[in-house]
Amino acid sequence: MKQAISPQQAAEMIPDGAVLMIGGFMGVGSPHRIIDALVDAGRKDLTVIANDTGRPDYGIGRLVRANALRKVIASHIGTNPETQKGMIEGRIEVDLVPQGTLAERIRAGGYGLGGVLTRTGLNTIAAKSQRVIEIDGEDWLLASPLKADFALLHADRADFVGNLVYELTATNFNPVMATAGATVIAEPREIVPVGLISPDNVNTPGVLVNFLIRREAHHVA
Amino acid sequence: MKQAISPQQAAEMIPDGAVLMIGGFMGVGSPHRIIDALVDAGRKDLTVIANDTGRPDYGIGRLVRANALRKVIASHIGTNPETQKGMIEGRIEVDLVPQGTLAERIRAGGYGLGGVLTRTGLNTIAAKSQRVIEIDGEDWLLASPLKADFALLHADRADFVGNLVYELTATNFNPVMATAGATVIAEPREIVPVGLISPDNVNTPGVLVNFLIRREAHHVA
Amino acid sequence: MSPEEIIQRRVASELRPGTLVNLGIGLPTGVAKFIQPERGILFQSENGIVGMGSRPPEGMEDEELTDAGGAFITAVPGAATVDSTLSFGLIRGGHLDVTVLGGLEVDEKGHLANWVVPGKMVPGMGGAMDLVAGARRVIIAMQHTAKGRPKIVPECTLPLTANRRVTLIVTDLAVIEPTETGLVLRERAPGVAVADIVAATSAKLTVPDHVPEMDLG
Amino acid sequence: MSPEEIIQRRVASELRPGTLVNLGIGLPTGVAKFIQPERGILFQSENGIVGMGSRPPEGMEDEELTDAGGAFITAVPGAATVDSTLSFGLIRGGHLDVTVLGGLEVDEKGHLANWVVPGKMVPGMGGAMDLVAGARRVIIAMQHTAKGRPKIVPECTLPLTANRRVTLIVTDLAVIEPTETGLVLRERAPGVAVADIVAATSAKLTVPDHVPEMDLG
Repeated sequence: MKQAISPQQAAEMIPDGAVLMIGGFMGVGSPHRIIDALVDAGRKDLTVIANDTGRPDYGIGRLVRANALRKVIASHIGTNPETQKGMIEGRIEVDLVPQGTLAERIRAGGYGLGGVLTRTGLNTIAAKSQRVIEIDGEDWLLASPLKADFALLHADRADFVGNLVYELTATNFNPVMATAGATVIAEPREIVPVGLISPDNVNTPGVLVNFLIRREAHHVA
Repeated sequence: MKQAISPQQAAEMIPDGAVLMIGGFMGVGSPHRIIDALVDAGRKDLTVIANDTGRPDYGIGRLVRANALRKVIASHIGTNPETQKGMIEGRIEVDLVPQGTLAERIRAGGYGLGGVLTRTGLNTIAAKSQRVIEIDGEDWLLASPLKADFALLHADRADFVGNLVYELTATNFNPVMATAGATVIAEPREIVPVGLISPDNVNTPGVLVNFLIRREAHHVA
Repeated sequence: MSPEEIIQRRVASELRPGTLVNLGIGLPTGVAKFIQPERGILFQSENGIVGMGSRPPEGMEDEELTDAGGAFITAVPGAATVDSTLSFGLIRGGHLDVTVLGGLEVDEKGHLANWVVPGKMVPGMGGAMDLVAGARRVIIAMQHTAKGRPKIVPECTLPLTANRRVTLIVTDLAVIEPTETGLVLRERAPGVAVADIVAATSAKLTVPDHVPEMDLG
Repeated sequence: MSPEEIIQRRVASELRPGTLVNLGIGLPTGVAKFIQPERGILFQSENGIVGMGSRPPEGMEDEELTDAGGAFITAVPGAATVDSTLSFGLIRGGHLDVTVLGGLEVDEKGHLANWVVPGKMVPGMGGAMDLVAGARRVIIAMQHTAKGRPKIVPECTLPLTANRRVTLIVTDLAVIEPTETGLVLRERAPGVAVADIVAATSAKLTVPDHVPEMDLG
């Protein structure tokens, strides 16, 4: 059984300088309540691995505006001019990675693989400093695995074993990040008693999840 | 929309000598009707990529007994003495691959990756003839991607777009093989009209599937 | 007909029934308007859906159903949710029939630059590099010129998106096919003369004897 | 108490509450009998389930719910279906807390051989190589000898399953811990003398001053 904790308790676990994976695609499927708690706690020097940095003041953009980030590994920052500004001013180090390669690098970290061999980015400036491996006469880029101290996820539904179910395009990077964080914290829309989710409907088995964020109190029986 | 064909029509598509991926784990989640049709059609010299070769006369074991196989790439043949016998007598070439590496090699084939970098099997006889790549001072085995002419799958449910839903431990290798066959033929227990499967419940999107096996006729309206 | 509509209609006619297509943000997205549902084309949005439908009626949006640009979408019957790894597995594994992308430059080798203007605009490549490297066919849908300057150039000055030759370039003036021996002018927009196309193109163009007008349906 | 039960009970007491455990086919499978449900241990079967339960009552089997040996199982509340890639992602990515496997030989380096007897028995490694290479803790559960011959040997004569040192060896006679400096005798089975263990072991054993009896619960 997993502890259901508050977003504030989650933020307290996460120290300045931590490496975070944060699920979501332009804020869709991001753990917004944990993000807010990190901002409120005044966290600094975080490294964030995510698809993008949301929009100004939305999703991961809230961490950008709060000056909480030292480094970003993402596929796209174009929807958040504040990240671009931080990069140009040298406040935020930005490492841009093709989206599919980013997903595979996270998976390699979570699945115990030594790296990703991909054609994406080959012979482009995005491949600079990356090793090229020749296999049967063909060149492949070797991209390194990514891991994080914490993976912060959104989910549609969870049970108290920690099983997670995602919905529609809010799924995106959440399931793969669940495999690659040393500590995995999920923020589901609702948490149901154990046994209510069919084994076939579980997207992320609870063994990968360490903590659930309890939902906001609406109803006390 | 996908054609629903008979197992016989599927077998007719598959020539002698073809490379097949066949889903299932000791016959659980294997496309038994397609297998029977291949046996009935007298196919020869097939290469089968699968977790195992079932039991004698069950699952892929039926193809073994029918002398339909020239080569097997599998993680385990211990439950089928006839495969072992064929190997010892030199009738069947057997390539044994660790189960997790087998799954990843199929995925690499289906996902357009150049290979799999794994520690499994390192410094064992299973690694002989495999290249070792050193990354940051650590050794990794490089295992090559696997692809097939046909992937033959079992599914619990399909719709006529070809979307597949699997059930419980009959899932196993079926979803990953769906990505790695040039032609993908699925044998679902039932086919439902389009729109009846929620997008979130689809395990294999229909774009990966070329043909569905129509169910046996029980009821004509 | 607007330049955008010319491009979108012509691209739409390239798409074959029953295929899987990914439309880039912006001009390419508008191609969907010109596709009849009965053609059974499925649109992928790389953030996680196969079978993307058009914008929902007001008040019927779902905040967990959006496209790669963050806009609200619907799901067609038979749609499937995919996570980021499978979404890019479809793209990188050769399962995506066509990607339609905008371009900043395309050159005589058919190489595309569309993701960065160093020192000016560094949005990141998003899924563009995977799409160009992985899709079976890559169609570039763009204005023929930008502020009067040719975008089809001898050699890209901007960083490449991939070292792969794209399949087709569709502009408001022309359809151009990159081949092993260079760029071939295949069609011209209605009322546009071959000389105008050549003048608006700084790359070398092979011009066949007959260059038909686009069929815009 | 049978030799098997001694081994299974002792292994059971190694498993910590709330962990994910994979039990190999055969003797290791029987460990589950000695685990109280309230300890919240989840069993994985690598063919595709986390949260495997015991054999169903007769007539309540499901042909699509089996373990890696093909036997019918149930799913505990909170179980999850996983496909082969995720199942081995759990194993290879360090998410599996413990694997319990049988052994043919274990040597002074703690190396395990358990998948092949060349020329005699070539069943294939199945998931064994992944389990030994990937699990956080590898516990070998086996008879101390086979037909009177020691299975804990100076150096494996059979092909290795992995080049990794296993965590613990539990037999019907002893608990032995492979360490950087060799095999250390940690416990002895009830009523078994240290000298008997040493005699039944061809590998060098470090024997501490005090070797307690196993606590079999």
